[in-house]
Amino acid sequence: MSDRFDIIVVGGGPSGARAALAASAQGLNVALIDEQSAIGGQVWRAKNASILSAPKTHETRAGDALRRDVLASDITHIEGARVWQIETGWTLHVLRKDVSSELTCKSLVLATGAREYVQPVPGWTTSGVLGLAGATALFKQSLTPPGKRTIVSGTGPLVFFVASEIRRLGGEVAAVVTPNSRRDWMRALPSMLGRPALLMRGAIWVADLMLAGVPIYWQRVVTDVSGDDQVRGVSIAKLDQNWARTSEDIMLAADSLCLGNGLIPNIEAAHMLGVPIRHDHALGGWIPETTEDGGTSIDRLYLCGDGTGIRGAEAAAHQGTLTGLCAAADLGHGTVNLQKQAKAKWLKSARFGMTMTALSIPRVGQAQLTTPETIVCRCENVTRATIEAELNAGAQSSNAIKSGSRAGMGPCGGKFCATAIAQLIAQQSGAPVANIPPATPRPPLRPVPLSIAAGSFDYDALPIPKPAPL
Amino acid sequence: MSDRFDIIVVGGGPSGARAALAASAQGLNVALIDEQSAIGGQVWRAKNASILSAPKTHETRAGDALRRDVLASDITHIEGARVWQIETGWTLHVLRKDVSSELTCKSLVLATGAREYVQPVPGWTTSGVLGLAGATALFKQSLTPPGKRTIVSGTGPLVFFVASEIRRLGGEVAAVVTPNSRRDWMRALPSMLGRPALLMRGAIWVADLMLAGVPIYWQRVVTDVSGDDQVRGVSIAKLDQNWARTSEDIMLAADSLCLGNGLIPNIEAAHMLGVPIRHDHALGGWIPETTEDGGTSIDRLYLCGDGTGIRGAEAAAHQGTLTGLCAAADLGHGTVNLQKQAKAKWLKSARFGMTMTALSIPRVGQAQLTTPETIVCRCENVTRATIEAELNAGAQSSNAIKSGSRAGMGPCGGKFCATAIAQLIAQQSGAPVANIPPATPRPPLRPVPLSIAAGSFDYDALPIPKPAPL
Amino acid sequence: MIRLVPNHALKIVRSAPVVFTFDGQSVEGHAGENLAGALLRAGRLHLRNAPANGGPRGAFCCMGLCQECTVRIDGQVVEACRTEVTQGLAVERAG
Amino acid sequence: MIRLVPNHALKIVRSAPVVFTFDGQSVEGHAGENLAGALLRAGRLHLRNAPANGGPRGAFCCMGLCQECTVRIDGQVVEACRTEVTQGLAVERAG
Repeated sequence: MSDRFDIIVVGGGPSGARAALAASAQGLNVALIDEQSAIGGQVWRAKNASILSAPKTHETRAGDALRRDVLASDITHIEGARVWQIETGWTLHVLRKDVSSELTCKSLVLATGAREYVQPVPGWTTSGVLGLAGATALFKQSLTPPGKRTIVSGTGPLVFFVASEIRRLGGEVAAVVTPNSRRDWMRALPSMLGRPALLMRGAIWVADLMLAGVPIYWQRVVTDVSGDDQVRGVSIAKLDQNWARTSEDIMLAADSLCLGNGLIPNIEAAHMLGVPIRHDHALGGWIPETTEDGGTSIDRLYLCGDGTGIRGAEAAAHQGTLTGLCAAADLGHGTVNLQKQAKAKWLKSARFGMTMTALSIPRVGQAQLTTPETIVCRCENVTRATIEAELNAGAQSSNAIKSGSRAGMGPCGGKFCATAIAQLIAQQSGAPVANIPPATPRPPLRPVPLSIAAGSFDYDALPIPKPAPL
Repeated sequence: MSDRFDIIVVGGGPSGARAALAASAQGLNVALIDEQSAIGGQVWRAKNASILSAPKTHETRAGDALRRDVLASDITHIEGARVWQIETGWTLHVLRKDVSSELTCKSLVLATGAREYVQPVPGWTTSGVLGLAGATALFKQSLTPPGKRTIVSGTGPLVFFVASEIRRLGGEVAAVVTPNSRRDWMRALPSMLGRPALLMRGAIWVADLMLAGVPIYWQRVVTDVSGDDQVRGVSIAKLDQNWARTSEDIMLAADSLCLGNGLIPNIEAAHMLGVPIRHDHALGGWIPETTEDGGTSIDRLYLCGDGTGIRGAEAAAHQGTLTGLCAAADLGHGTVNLQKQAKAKWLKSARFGMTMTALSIPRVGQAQLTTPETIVCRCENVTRATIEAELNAGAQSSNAIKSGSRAGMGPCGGKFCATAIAQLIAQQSGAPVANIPPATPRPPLRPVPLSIAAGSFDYDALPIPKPAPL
Repeated sequence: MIRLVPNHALKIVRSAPVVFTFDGQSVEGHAGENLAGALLRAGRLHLRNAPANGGPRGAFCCMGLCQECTVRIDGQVVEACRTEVTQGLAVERAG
Repeated sequence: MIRLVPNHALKIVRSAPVVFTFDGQSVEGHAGENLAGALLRAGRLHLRNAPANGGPRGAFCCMGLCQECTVRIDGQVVEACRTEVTQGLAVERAG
């Protein structure tokens, strides 16, 4: 086997896997590189090896189907591998088991998915505070609830899914806290009626919580987390329609907190490669410019999935198929008919996904939850006051803040503070956040050990495709 | 086409239709006679022709699948036809569109299903009181709720299904009243865990009612219905564990009432043909004696479905397949393997069905709800006092009561008073109801117009089988 | 509020209306439906008078067994739950 | 009470237990699971000390991005959410 492929897809979630499958089915030699040990991405993350058996859920079934399809295909699935540098042309530097290797391809598809925005509030760095999407990753791989008695707080449907999963895994939900009002949901309802099965799943999550007597605090927000080396209490307050606080805090006891404010696209790799980016609240913030079928302004670079805007897993899968077909067609393989089908399915499911994304669009009051003493950059422990001092000293961009305060310079690469820092700049300058692009990403895209061995891929160590079904 | 068949199946519910399909698949010439215009029985009753389109439900899907299978088969489906007399051998007298014809067959399968027991209480004859199972027949064919504001009362899961259907069809449920306690349901739970999908459906019915604020009166019973020419109010009272009243009545306002106390097998045809009957509370009362695969003490007479004991639709379907295969095998067609499979499926689903049936087994207090002035025989308007006068005069059997008081002699053929009359005899004599068999049924099995024309079947008027799918 | 059971009432499409009479009064039904359903929806529940005391009776078993919903058409007694509505049908209370 | 979401906790079958140490104390995990999950279940949430104020930190993003759950093994800093538990593994608090 060679290290040269027709197409390399980065990211093994629903979008990347479907892109790889579509291109592979057109007869191309495709590699699929993924950080995890199994296909599925964050949304359909596989259970880890410690789980010998467990009841199946909607997510396990969807993930199993995708894993089965990849295993039955001719795709070279390179698992547990991190792409830390990409050279145009394309050469990818891939870290796997402490060895870095180079892989090349004619066309590159990035399906880098999404991460989570968590609004900084006092105490959000306390041990026992998990990201809301992070909690689902934990559940899916470890089937472990985050604590004995958990408060679940966040926007959109995810907050109810997480609360429901905690109950399924035997944990107790102390309360659900959501900035969304019942009216927000009523407004979303018409767009949801076309997907009755998904609507029903959500209704069951909420109804189960209500029947269990779990308080649901609508239009409320977490304002403070207390506890020394672990969460002990969580303060919440009422919000107005702009998500500005309108009431005194009340405190709820809990040993853990899942906290999230919507997903944001992982655009660093595309951004670094020179794809223009633009800001769109309705798609989760900064997104790379793409055509509908995943093409970019850069030759033979394609993007798909939530990394191009948050539209949900189902849309991501259809978009992946479309982009994989398009990439294959550009290499001289494939037909237009399949692309048309995939595009129609994508647009339909994207409508639903964007209705859900809309529930998490930040409103002006949200940024006010951070106090001067609140840590904004977790890696480097930089407070809002320190960042504001830089702003007062003249810094006017994310890049300037980074070099001045070290905020965004830590090992996470600014992934968890960039949005909050942009908010602070916007507040100070009066400019909209759409005018404050994130700092230009630099390699490595992922943390790399100080001394890494250079090597070449040991394909014998990769799982050998077996005939489906598993 | 001839009027002679290898096998005639009477009853187009899940059991009869599956029996016909199984026998037909073995190459036999099978007729399926059913009262309704479409296959499905009471449980999967088809919508009538006035419904041009409506959202699909679990029941419509199950019924459509069965209808499609019958249509794609070689079965002669004789719809809208009532069997009013059967001569051993077998000759069936069948009434269809005011013409009575004779059909003959080598083997006869009766799949006559179930009707409902409604415990007589003061006012139960008021217009606007529907049987609980009757209400489902109404819903399924007409998609019409029984009124504007309905009280739903009864035992087992049916009471929650009916309440849920009323809400689905846009009606209001004033209250649910069930003699079962929460503890009854907790006891049933272990047997239900093996059928998570059915358990979930039931949980959703109850949860929806709770979330809608519909009061659920557990361990309570309807004691009186008031209203002149229509239901205006319904009195209910608390029960003890033996279903004896323990509290004063409270009155609830409503314009309609669905009332039922469990299903009872329709055994009249089998009983009339000489099949021995026995009493089994766990199967809904009086049942004909059959072997597990549907055979009887009478040569080439087979029975299957709820008419042999209340085990629910799914069990009835498997039992139908088993009986159809057995009847075919006795005519020299078929194999043992298929029978084994069907028997295993039947026994599994029968366990679940019998757990549900157990929730409706009458308890000693139930019969006390009838007052001396309460009408027991609806057709002939005979009160309990009149029947008791007959008992005091020496009548000791259902037959004696019938000839003395006319109770059970009306056009319904005693179908809706036989159980209550047996209770009164049991109470008077101190004997268990198992010692008081129903009056021997006489032809006609169904009401026949005074002057009926004798004719022969016009097969051209029957629907012509088309290839599936519909 | 959370409804786990959807309201399907507005999603049901019925056939063209037909008008029949019950005891001389006009009632609207839909072509192809049965009399019991049409009369119930029109709030006409009292379909016959019982023997002896003449008590009001209406649809009860809805399965063609109990004979409580019988009405009179062209002098013949028929079950309303098993009779189809047609334009101009003249239905009389029975019993 | 009516539970629409079943409790699956008792239906999960995990692999054989393995024992590792965290800051010298024994912790039980299951072969094949990641450190973050095993430590969380053992109630050990404080995995590293932040720079500057030494504040206690623990697993946060659970996706291998935020670097909050880093611990020290054989002198190397690794993400607890991406490291597999093995028998006898010696894990130290980082930072």
